[in-house]
Amino acid sequence: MSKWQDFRRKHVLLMNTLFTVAVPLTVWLVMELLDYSTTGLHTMNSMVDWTTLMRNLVSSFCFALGLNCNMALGRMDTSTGSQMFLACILGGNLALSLNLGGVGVLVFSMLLGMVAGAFVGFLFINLRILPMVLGLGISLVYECISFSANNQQGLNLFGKPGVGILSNRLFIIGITVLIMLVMTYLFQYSPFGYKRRAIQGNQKLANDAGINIYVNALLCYTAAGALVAVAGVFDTAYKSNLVPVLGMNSNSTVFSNMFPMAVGLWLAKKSNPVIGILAGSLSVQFLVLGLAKFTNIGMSDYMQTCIKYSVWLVFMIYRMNEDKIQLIKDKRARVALAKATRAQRAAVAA
Amino acid sequence: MNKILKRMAAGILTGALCLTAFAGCGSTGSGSQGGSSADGETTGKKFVIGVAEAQANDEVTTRRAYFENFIAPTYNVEFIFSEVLKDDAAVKTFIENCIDSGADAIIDFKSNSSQMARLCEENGVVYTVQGIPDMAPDLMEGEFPLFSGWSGANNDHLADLFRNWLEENTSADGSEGFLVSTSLASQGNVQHIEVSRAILEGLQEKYGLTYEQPIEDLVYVSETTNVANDKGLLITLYPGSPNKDTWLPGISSLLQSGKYKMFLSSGQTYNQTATVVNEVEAAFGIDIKVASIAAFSTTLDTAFSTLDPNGNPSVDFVTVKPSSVLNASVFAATYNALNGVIDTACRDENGKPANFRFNMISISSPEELAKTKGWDDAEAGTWIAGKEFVDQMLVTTNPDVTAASINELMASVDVDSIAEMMG
Amino acid sequence: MPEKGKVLVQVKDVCKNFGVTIALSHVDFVVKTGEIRGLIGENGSGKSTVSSIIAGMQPASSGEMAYKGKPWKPKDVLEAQAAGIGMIVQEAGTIANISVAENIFLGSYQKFRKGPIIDKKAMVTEARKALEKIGVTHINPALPARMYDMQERKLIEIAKCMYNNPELLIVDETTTALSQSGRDIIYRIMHEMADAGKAVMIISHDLNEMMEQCDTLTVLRDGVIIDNIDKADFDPDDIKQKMVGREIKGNYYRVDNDGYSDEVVLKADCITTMHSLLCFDLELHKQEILGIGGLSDCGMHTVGRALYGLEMVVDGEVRISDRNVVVKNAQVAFRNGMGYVSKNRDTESLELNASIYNNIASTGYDKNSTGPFINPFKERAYVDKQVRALMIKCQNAHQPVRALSGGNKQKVVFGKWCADDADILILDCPTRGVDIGVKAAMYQLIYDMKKQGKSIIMISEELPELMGMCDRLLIMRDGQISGEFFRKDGYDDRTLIEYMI
Amino acid sequence: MTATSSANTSGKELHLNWKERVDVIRSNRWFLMAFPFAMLALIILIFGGATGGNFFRVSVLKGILSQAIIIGTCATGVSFIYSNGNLDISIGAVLGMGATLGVLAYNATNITPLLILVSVGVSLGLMAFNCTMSVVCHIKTITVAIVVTQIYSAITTLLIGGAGTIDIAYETSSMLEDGGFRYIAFFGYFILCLVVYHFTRIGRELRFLGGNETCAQQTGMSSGKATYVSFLMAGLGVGLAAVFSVIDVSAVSVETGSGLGMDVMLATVLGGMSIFGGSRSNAYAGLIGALTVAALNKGLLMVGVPSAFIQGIRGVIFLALVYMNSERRDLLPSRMQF
Repeated sequence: MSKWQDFRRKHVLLMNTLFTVAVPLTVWLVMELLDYSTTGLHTMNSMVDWTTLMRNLVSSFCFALGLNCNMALGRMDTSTGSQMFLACILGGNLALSLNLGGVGVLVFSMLLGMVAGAFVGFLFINLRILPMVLGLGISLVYECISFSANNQQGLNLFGKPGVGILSNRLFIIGITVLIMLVMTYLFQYSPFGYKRRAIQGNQKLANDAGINIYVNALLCYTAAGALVAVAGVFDTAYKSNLVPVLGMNSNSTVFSNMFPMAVGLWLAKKSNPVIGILAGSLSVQFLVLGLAKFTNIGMSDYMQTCIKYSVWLVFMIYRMNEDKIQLIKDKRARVALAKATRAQRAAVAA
Repeated sequence: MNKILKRMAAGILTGALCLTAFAGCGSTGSGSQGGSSADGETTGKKFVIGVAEAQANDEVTTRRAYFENFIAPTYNVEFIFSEVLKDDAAVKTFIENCIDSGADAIIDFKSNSSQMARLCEENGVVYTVQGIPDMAPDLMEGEFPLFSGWSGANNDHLADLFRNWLEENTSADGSEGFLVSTSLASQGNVQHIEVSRAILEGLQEKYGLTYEQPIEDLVYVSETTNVANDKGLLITLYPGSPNKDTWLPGISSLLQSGKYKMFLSSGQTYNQTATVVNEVEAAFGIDIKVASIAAFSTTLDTAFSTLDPNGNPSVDFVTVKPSSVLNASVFAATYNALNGVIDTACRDENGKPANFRFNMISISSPEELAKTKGWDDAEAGTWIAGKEFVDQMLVTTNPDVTAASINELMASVDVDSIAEMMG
Repeated sequence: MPEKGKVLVQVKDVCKNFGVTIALSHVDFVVKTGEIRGLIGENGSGKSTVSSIIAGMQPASSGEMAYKGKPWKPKDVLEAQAAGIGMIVQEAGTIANISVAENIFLGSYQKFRKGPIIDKKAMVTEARKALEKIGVTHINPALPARMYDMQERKLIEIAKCMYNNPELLIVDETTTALSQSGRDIIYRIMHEMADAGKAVMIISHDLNEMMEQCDTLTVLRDGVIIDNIDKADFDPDDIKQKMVGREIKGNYYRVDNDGYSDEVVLKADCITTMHSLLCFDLELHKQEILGIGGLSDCGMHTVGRALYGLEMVVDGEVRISDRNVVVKNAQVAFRNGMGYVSKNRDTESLELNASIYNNIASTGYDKNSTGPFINPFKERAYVDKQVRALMIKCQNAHQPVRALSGGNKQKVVFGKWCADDADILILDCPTRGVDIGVKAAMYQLIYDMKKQGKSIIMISEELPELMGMCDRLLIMRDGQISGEFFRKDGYDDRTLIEYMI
Repeated sequence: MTATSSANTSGKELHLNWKERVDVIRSNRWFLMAFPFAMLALIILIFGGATGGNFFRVSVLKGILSQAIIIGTCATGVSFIYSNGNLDISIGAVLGMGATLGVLAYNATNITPLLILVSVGVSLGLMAFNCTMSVVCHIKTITVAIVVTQIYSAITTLLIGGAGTIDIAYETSSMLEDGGFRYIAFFGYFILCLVVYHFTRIGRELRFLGGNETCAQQTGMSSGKATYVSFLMAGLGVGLAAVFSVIDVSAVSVETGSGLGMDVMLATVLGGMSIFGGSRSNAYAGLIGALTVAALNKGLLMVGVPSAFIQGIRGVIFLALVYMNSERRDLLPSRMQF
């Protein structure tokens, strides 16, 4: 036991890496066992699954990361989903009309995402309405705009020249790595990241120390907009088209991507938020793909939804109570000590 | 100081947003009204018709263009379009609001219910529905003098289209495996129910199958189901909402079993599934034939012009709704009822509310698609159901019109007749 | 040779108002090199406001300032820091989730920029130097600040402030959070600076401390400078009078020696908490003011919380004797006639956004009910009585509490418990951050409660008030009672301090 | 204070500039209470003018009330939850499931009270489950809501199965409707909420807990108990709303209640309630907000605004009203939600 603890102390990095890798690996293993035993299929059945996994991974990774930009600072931006729609539909179609291909779609969507995000940020720092409430209003407006744009057709990527690259595995890996590098830099090593962390701790102190919290918030929103736009493009590449929604339905994208974010932030305690969220997204994607295999034995997508969200619930129960176990242990030790002291005193008194 | 400036900027900005929004709607609103009064050829009361929409897709966009740009000015009526109505309660709210705005009739693309008919009845408003009578027995049996009937696709014909195509494109023994996406049929989506049923009937006729369960029950299944049949053919029903993030992985997972070479969809999903189908084809080296519902659009053009890894178009067969014909028929039913001939023009021979059926068009090759160029083109304003066609359906221009004559007219619509009409 | 006595900062006719409230009204004063100037005054007198204006935290509404002979109008803290004005603030000034080094260089990360990234190593090295400069070596600047306690974090702030070699150091009520060793560090730094021909401004409520450490005292009252006093003329009674605006007698504590009854009302029987306390015993008698004193981390605050059921008692029990109930949580305590005033007034004792009315009414929902419903008339009388009795300064009872001054806030806290008419009151630092005038009123109130037959536990870090008020005084050290003293025997502060450390 | 008046104050300090005057007015407690009412009245006036008086017709105003009932009932209930700083957006799914089981129970037995009892009972049960997750398992209510929304609506879909809707006999729904059940139940519930909220111990406690939980606990209030009460009060409202929605269209469908959580949040905020509760909360904000939304929807349609724009305009008006009615913070507002 002590040897093991000693080893753990010595190889912190190794242990942290193992922890980070272990979670998605465990999810995969569990799904693989379940899938193979019930349907005879593997979770990763063919190259198609790998492509799907990677595309969905980069999509959910970017979206969760985008959410985290603001969420970590106590700003739950309910409009990120509508920013995604706006950015992809306006930017993507602009790129397509200029015949810029997949890369163009990606770049233009990102740019539009930054504009969309920055506008929300601008309103936020000026109106100072609670982010969640602001998000509600913004999503109404953004949804309306993205719906009316492009003749209500949304963004259609299937069969468009040059968009095949968005399904190219190497390209996807490249983009994922690039985003990881950029975001790690932004979050962890850049002046922006340092300031952001300070604001995350205490915005008043940060403000008093001369950090411009307003510019920082604006940048956070801008980065979030860019990230969800990337997420939207890859999602569209998978689903072929992005159909505009109304009635605050874009919120559901936000909510469903909170799962990878929650897992990611939990994993992040042993690494950093970027790697954590990647591992978190990977875990969730394994779960979704694994569940999809049950379609073969007649499980409806409602059932799959049920299971996916139940897993989320169980995870949250664990996450919010993991420290309780230690607490109970400590408490037991303390009670024992108290009993001993009491006995000792009684002995002395006697 | 700086703060005040920022605050002012914020205020101005919000104001500007507000103004833009209002200006936007103002111009569009007045534009359509101005157009209608200028072009109105008939005198008398200008009817106001509320249109309750369930979705916001290109069919709805086309319909709005058809009604607003063509019907409204030509026949001196005015339309109020709904937002996307989530459920029946929303439809009810919309109808009430229309009545308060002075609407004379409601065309309902969302619900198909006696409740709405009753509401319209109480307020003296004509009620027209897109859908099938079987779904609403109350409406059929009840006393609704102002209910002008149902319009929708002719399912027998649709089944024929599928059957014919299946006849030609499937093997004799049916060994290729059929994956049928019933989409939202399990949640009551009328179109998805109709098409799913047509597909199952088509397969039944082609192979002379006996299903162990009645087709009526099968289309409503809410989980992936292998249809048990006497010939042991692999027919799998896959229900679910394409908007759910578990839907597409499910399709992908099924296709990856390699057992399906025929993918038939009751919804407009050929576009959404294209990437998945392509990737499975490439990875497994098989050719999956795709049949789906579609509407005239650039998406459809792309689908037929994009080749899959086997050199075929990425979609093999689509049935297209000549949407202006549907729109013309709901309008005609409503308009005739408003003009007081509901008993002749909107009732069948038994005196029951009429059931107007139009025929879908099938397209199975880029060549056939090319023929349909310019049909129901909202931008060009070239409609299949043009003035001449609609005139034949209205009592004001054709006093002898009956439900039967309208149905006859619509039954005559096929690719060739349209081509002739469109010149 | 450093030059002393030169004017370093001049404040001329400075006004500051927050909306309708006037915080500073035409303030003039100078800070000279080589001096330690104390700012003293009641809460809300404008001490912190004027110093934060000098340090660039907020702009003045009108008036001028000069620094080193040039006009001084800092736009933010960074500018002030760069120009050599550093300030250690009253509230916690470190951010828990970032490293000590980042805290020290908060807002000035730019200087560690190496290309596009921030050089963490260089920052940590510099931070270590900064800490060493003030003689602190046990803090690792690479670790997150949350690993350190209040006192160590205050030292981090001092290091941060001193790193820039300020010409003027402003210490705003920092010493209350520090133990003696921490105070010694800060006093040393202050005197070193003064000796080196720089200047120090210190703000504190502790009159003794101020008189000991400062060369000059500036007394403020209601945003107006009342007087500047040189060390030679320091006279505590005179200063107090100037602060409050009326005469305060040398002794505002109780003078009687009435005893208390033998009846035990509250008994802690061998209680153990997760931290601090192990098999702790305590008995509170009827009509007794029981004082608990000690260093801030001796466990006395935990005792207060544990007695009221706020701290989990893992072994042993707290029992209210006459009702024979075991206090398991705060609800039980409240329902059985106990009351608790926390030392963290703003975060624990008040709902800042709610009105005075709602805060006071919060203890009386049951008492003011008729059947299941709250009777608005009864409730109104309940609140009005306290607002009047305590002379809470407010426009009306519906004013949010957050707009009140510290003393008035504390009056509201007392008001809600007076109204509640609790039999047992636990007061944790009841006069912390309260000016002398209100303090006197609080003491009177506590004494009145005793006379009404209530039992009071008074926990405080200030020995004089404990000695002045308590019938019995317990001194704690390391979670244990290290000494017990009685009013009737007389207290001797030297002995008390011996038992504390 | 004597010192203040004795200090020589210049004219500038005695007279406030316009911005400060606005702030004084805005910080008046009556302003905050009156603002949502004033805005509702203003909206009705504007639309009345724009429609040439048509908007003032009794039938129109009655229609607004009738359309606001479902959201209004839910919002009134949910304001209890918001009051002590919790958020729940799962009420749409709860309503759907309550209505479904109610209809199933009714159709199986043909006993009308059973429809109401089961709907309300199921809603109470589900809300209690949400609450347990948050009180016992310490998960933030918003997270619980996001998760259970999906689970509940998936279960509802599976329960309904078949054609996606289940009808109930029109006679039953019209009997309830004509018997005035809707209005009686709604106003009964609304008054109950007002009384509980403003005139009982638990209502006061809720608001106090929302403002400062630590302080409230030290004043003998139990956060867990209050949270349960708030969720159960909301559950009661949602259950009634479920019945309303069933008798509204004589059916329950898989779409019943979808997106309601967000609509309710929108209405509550529009009614002048702080989403994070505390001292500014009240029980009538939900109803006022729901009426405002209903009036806006009807008015925009009657004025002839194209449907595609209605949503965007609603968003802009929403933001503008919330901006005017909220206190401006010195720094950026934030709150840990996850």
